[in-house]
Amino acid sequence: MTFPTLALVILLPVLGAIVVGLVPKRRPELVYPLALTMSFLPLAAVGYVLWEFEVGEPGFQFTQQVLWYEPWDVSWSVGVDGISLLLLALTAILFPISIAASKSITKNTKMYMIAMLLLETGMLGVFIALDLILFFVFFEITLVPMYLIIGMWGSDNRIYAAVKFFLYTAFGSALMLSGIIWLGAIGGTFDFKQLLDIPLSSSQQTWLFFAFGLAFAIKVPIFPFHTWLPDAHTEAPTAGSVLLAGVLLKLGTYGFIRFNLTLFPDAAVRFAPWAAGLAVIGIIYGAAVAIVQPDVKRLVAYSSVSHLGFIFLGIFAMTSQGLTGGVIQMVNHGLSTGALFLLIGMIYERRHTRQITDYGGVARVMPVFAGLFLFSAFASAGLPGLNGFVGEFKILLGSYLRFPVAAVLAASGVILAAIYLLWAYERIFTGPVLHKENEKLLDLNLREVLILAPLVVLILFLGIYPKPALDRIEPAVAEVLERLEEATDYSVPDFGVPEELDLAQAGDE
Amino acid sequence: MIDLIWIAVALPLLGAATLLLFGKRFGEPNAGYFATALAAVAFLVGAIASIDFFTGSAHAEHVFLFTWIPGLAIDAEFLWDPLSAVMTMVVAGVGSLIHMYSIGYMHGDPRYTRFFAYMNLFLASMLILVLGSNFAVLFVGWELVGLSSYLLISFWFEKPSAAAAGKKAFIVNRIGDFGFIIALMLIFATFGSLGFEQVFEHADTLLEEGGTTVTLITLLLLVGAAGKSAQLPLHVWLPDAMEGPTPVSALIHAATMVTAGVYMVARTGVLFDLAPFSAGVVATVGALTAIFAATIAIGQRDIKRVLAYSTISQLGYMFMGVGVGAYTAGIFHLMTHAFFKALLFLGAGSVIHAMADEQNMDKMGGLRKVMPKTFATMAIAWLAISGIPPFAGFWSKDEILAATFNKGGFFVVLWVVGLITAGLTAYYMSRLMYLTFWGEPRWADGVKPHESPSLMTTPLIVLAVLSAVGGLINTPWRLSLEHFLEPAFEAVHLAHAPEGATPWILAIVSVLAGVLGIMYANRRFVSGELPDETGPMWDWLENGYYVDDLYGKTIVLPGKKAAEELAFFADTKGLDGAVNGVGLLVKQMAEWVKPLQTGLVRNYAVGILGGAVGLLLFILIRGGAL
Amino acid sequence: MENIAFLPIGPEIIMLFGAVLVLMSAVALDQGRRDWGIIGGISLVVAFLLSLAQWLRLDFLDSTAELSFTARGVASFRHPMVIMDRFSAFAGMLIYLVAFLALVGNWRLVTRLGKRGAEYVALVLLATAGLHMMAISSNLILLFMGLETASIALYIIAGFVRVERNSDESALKYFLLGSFASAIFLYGIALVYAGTGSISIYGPGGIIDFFATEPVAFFDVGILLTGIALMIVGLAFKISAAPFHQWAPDVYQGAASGSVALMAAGVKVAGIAALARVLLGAFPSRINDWAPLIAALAIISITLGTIGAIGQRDIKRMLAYSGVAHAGFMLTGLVAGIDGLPAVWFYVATYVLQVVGAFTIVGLVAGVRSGGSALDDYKGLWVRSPALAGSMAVFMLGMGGIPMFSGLVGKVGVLFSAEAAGYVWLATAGLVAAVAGLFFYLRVVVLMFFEAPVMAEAPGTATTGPRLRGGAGFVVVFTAAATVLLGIVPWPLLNVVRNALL
Amino acid sequence: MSPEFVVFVIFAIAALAGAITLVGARNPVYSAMGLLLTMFSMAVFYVLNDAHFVAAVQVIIYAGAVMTLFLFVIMLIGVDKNEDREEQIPFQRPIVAVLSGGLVLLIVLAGSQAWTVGTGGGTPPGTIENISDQLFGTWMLAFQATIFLLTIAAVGTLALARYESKVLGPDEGDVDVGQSPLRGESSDVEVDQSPLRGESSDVEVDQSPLRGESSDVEVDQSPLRGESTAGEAGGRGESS
Amino acid sequence: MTVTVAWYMILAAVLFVIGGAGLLLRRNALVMFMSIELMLNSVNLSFVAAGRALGNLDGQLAVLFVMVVAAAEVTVGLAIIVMVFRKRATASVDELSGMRG
Repeated sequence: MTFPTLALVILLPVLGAIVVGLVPKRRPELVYPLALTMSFLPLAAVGYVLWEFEVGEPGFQFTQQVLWYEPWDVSWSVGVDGISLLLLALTAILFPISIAASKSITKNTKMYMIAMLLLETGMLGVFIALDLILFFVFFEITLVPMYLIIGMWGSDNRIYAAVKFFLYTAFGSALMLSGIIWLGAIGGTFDFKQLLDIPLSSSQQTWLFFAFGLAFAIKVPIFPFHTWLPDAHTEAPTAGSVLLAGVLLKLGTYGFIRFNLTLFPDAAVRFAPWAAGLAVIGIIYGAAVAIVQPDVKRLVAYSSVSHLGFIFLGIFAMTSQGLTGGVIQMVNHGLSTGALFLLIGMIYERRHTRQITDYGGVARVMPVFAGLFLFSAFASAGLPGLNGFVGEFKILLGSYLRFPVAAVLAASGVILAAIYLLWAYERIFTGPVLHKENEKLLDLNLREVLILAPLVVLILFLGIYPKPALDRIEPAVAEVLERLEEATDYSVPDFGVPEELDLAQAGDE
Repeated sequence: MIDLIWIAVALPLLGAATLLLFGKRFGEPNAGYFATALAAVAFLVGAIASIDFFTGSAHAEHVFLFTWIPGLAIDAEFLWDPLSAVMTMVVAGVGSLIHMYSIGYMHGDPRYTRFFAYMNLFLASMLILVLGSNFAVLFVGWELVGLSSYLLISFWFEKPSAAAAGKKAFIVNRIGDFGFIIALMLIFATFGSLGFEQVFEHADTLLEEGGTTVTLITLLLLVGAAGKSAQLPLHVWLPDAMEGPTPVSALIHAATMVTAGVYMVARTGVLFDLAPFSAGVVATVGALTAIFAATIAIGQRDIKRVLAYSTISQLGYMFMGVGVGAYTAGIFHLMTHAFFKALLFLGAGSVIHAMADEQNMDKMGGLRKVMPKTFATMAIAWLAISGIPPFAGFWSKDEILAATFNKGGFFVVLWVVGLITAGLTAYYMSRLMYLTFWGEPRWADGVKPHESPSLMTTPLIVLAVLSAVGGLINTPWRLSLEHFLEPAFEAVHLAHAPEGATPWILAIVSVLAGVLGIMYANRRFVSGELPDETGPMWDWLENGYYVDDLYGKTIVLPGKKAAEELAFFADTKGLDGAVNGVGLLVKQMAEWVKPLQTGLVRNYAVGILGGAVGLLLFILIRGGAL
Repeated sequence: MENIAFLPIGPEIIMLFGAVLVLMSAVALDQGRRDWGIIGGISLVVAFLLSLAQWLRLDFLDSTAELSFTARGVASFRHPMVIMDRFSAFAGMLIYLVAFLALVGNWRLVTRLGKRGAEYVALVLLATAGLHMMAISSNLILLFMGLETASIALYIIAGFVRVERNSDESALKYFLLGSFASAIFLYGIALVYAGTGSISIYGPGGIIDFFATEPVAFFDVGILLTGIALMIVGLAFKISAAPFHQWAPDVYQGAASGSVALMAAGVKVAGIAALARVLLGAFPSRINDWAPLIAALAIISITLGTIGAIGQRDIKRMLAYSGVAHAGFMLTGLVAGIDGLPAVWFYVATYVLQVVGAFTIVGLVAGVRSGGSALDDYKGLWVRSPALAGSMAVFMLGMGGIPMFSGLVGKVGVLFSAEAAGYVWLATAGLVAAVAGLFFYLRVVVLMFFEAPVMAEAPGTATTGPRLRGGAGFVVVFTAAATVLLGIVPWPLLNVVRNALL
Repeated sequence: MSPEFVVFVIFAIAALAGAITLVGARNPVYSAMGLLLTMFSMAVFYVLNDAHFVAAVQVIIYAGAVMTLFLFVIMLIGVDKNEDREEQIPFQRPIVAVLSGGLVLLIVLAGSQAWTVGTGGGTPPGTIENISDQLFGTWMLAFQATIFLLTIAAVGTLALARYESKVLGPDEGDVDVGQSPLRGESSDVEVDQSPLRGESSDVEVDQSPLRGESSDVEVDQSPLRGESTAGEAGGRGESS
Repeated sequence: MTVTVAWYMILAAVLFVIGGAGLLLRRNALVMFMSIELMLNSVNLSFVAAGRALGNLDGQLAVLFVMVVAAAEVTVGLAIIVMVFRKRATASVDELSGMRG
């Protein structure tokens, strides 16, 4: 047996949680640095995985399978491919940042940090699980720490938000669990790779597609299921918002790619137009609603709905470009929205209000803050040169090949994104300083800048040189598409170009 | 050398980053010198790299940097051909001058270094735009200049109007980009690539001439170009953009960025060639914009707004030029316009600077003697823009008009429009000059105008020289520019000026229009008295035909209202209400169930007995025992 | 004597002796001494060990065939009375474990009862013996006697703390309804006897024999089905499955908090064991008749239990309703027949541990003797007593079916069985209801963790809540640890229950 | 018209009459009498079915002992008077009528084809010999199991009905029940520990992880202690 | 006309249901309890009758044990009723509805 690297990856946060838990009560000042240190361990492990990952190899790497319970054929089955690799890395990076940004948590710090580290385990686990039950366990376990984080350290309306978040997403998961069990009962195994070979009838695929799809759709969230998100994002403490937007939402989109497209290809192809329709509605709706939000955190939350709509569109375009764009956009959204939430958290710590009208002219007193906010906002709005563009561009170009109308409508999202972000920026940062309280706001200190620095660097890096990331995604995406082609009458959309001119295909080589 | 053209981009980029991160270390004048030096070096790099084109010994070359987006076959790659060479030199050259000018102009600004960082960023972005070898890189530059424009317009963000103007510029630009992106999607879907070379090479095989696809692509590109170049109906942002510092207006909103649309149409000439309808639309839009903006410029009181509408109007000329296929003429006018409009703006800036930030021409007058250098240089630009030979504007404008006339048919109408516009242009520019420099001083109290320092006047002089003689590079007798650009337009059917006597007649007519305009202005303003310019018509003109209000009332307000309805009714009440409603329903069900638990033993016993009867009934019926 | 194997009934013998010893020592010892408590505890431990010995002994027998108290080699004995198989051994272990935990966890109840504590302990021992009898009986009448033994003892326990306001109401309700249900159950036995000619499940001439030798269509099935249905009614009452559940909230609320654990947990184990013994042991061939019935009961239980729990303000009532829902889940596993049994066992085992732990905490927070436990008492428990609140959260989340707690594994198990048996609708509906159920489990968590504690008049007292120590501490920690451990590594127990078949 | 038929009809009517009396009589004493009548009729039926021993037991135990007990309690608690018969629970009677009718109907329909799988005949009469053969053979274990019931009955009756002026044990301080159970309970915690600790060593061992918790709480409770140690440390620093 | 097992069974069923109805209709705990006794008696009749038809003694043995159970139940049940009466001076179950909802 090879060294269980991935098991180590998800056990390290648990170890961290234990270590933090052992901090004696009379030394509370140790909790923060210790938790921060501990959160670097999984990052190091994920770094090792990144380093050792064979680029260009299709299929899963670092696989490991240990049979757990023979009658159900449940096993500890893990592995990473290009899709999960990047999300793994995103998660591992966002956690130290989030923990570092949690300095202002003074109540029950220890429990908070433990919850954070356990949350990390769950989130990392989702991306490596190759057994459906295992996946479900990780998928669902993330709810508990997040629930605690929102409910205990959130702002005024936190209980409502926490309960809503928990119940809403758990509702989706319940249907998925039923679907998983049914699938396991049909296939006689819960192992993902074996289930790929189980033929499912059309109606079975439909039901299972919806059972899984609803869970993921709520998690993403897709348009009509999004209402938990603004509440949860808004009420959560900064780190909670960062992780919600950065990672948690990606569990849904990841699930769509990993399971809905591959396990139920027939249904996926059949319902793809509907999914694209919902995605487009989500893009425009989320952006339109974001424009008029009076609460800046809510605004960013709704912008997530819009952005996730892009990702969703890319996924269900089922083209190489769209799917790749979707995956890279998951990472991008995590970085840019994460940065935005961090920034909002930083000013919230100073002013304890998120209402846009309570600000105005902040750029004069906090120039560094304003600059970083604008940077993140533009990254979020898909400015070329920053990361958001790469994904959005790929998604649009890729989805146009399959759903031209949807892609055209989705492109209007770029206008709306500029409107809500710049308008918010205008109202918060520009003009004269309207409120006395804002006169004396301190600009970001070194710690805060350092927290944001890795995000800024990554935003720039992925915007300018996304090739390393894309090179890792593409073989995995190609495999998904191959499976779709095999299982259905789906085919790669015709470019209308002669074979020898098919440059996009040639460019993949 | 050509392989190193990326240095021209990298230097200002580096400058921007350095100034942003370590600007404070530089201090006030040094940051300006640093940035100016970088811009100048970029210009030098571009100039040296284009030497081979002058000798005609070089071909277009691709400079591959790195693979940017695999899967879309998009590389970070530059294309060095005569067109990009011209653009690079214009951009970097004018840019360097304006950088230099700004050293003085921005003196004492608290965010001095930041200004130069943004300027350098703009320069780099613009160079990326003109150097890109594919649509994606072009789009990168396209968006980045938008960003720089945004940053610079709202540079004095404490002024709410400045902040709003920046936002407006970016958003309106984004509306154009929307069209651009869709065009890119279409191009990618058609060609499987976004590279200029691949697209243009296969355009005639993959696209049918005048077909829907190519027409659609080009029209969408036009939307993008209209956004960037402030053409109808997306022109509204440019007048507001005057909220930015004047060097910004000169560089971005006169000389370079706004011409990106023209550049783009010229660059994609192959496609427009295949879509005559779109080309016609481009020309029409250009002509309409030209006359539309020119009429508005007549009624403006703010010196910079006059110039802004003038810019829009001149951009209309360029569109007309590229629309009729006179790409060289378009680029030529782009170039001369860059010289004289930058000069006009810088001169206006000098005036504003001298007048203690007064921009209203009603409060000026009589500056001729106080600011001789400014007056002299601006006068050259005035003549240039009015189309008086031999100044630069005459040559380029005339070429466009001639090419339009030569196209015949419907385009003759456009020529007439262009001609009228030429007259109007001469009139409103003269009006500007008379109001500012002639007559009695109408200065506000305490204003003591003075000539600007030499750091500011030097660029004026350089530009004045260029405005005066710049037109000579492409005269009917010596078509240097056209030949220079020829390799870039190999695949395009270039429109040419007519042969024989016609061009002479056309030139005379257009000069006449200019002279008429100047003469009428002379009659109206030479007395030094302000003519009465009130009344509804003037209101309409001064407010730009109330287009902003129209947009506000028909798009912005209803849009906002709709968004509010969506957010606070559909979302909160509808969707979220449904979700909460389910929760409430469950809770309500609990309340409904509660009374069943009466606490009475006999009721519970009923439950047991009832359950038993129910189960019995169920099992017996299912078991077939009944 | 050589024909008599004592091992199968060993636990009962121990229980009886234990009860008698407790009573006698209570008389003999001085007032105030409670050494008989040790006797009670040791008896339960020994009984547990004997059940374990049964399990281990079965490994050495030639077959898993019944090893019964009277049947081997004695021709004149027509039916075996009890049967020793892994099923009964596992049930025994579980029942004695639960009883032990329930007793130790609420030891304060015993001490507070003073001299009557001995009677209480004796009754607990006897009730436990009755519960175990339900699991080991091969004879339906003996099963009935076991059920009555347990029930009658529990009626008394429900009313044991007479001064409490509602305890008499609790006892009387339990008694009347329980007797009613027992009568129905007994009628079911009578009809099954009439329908199969046998009153014993195993052995020559037993019910299994009847189905094996006679063609099933030989007689009209009506009376047999009626019998089965009525027996189901009786046992469904015991495990408080809807619509036979209405006693549970009232009885739990009125009974002393310290005594509810046994009522809620022990009876569920025994009830499910008896139900499995009857349905899977005696009527496996009639599964198509009774499985839909069980499925219907399951879905009604899950729905009504969940909805009922949502509206509660008293945690004991809430747990009672949640117990109804959990009974529904156990029944869900049962519809799959013998294939579902391991899952049901796992579910039962993990659930009862959670429930014992939860009620122990209820005893700590509300007082072991009290006849009520308002949810508001849990406000800010996290601040007052982190360990207690943490453990309670474990139980709540475990019951709610959150991963990493044993409840989810149990749910997956029973639903897997049900879906494999074709009851996809049942599993899906159950899961949706389970989410609604999360609502009230979460509410406890919300109260404990997110709400500020209710300040008492004296400022100092608000910060000190009930502490986890002593027997209650042991029980809570043990059950919480089991809940978490079995949630993370459920495989050992799963492998055990795989063998705990009939 | 066999004799059995005649007897059956007569006693069936008697049994039903007794049952109806039980349910319908306003006075509990009459109800008890009705039940008594039914029980005697049952004994007759047992005889008709060759269950002689059972019949005897029925008369002796049921009709004799149990019913006496019932009557005794009726008298004891003084409910031997007519009751108000008005039904308070809405729809109770129609519901009961429907359910009862339905249940009878279902059982009768279910059994209409065959009530048993046996064919009758060859029954060993339920004499004492036959019964005892069975009782102490096959059924011996069940017989022994009755000891549980009887013990419970004895203990339970004692526990429930014993009259005490002070119900709770001597160490119980509080009898105020309703007011604040929480505070009352927690104050008892200290008192109750000792017996438990002696109870079993397992418990003692497992307590240890908890002890850490409780000591933590104590530390938390007194911030002063932390301060004082800090002060000491500071003092030491100064002195050195 | 011979009396078959069916007669007894039907009679038992009717008595059982009457007993059940009594439980549901009467609110005197004692009478309710007597109704339960009636139900148990009717079950006993079923056992005996079925036993005769089946030709074995198991039914009768069952009856014996049911009697023991019933006796124990009576003892405890009456004790509970007495306890309730002592506390509330009533035996009406309708008045015992303090816990509900």
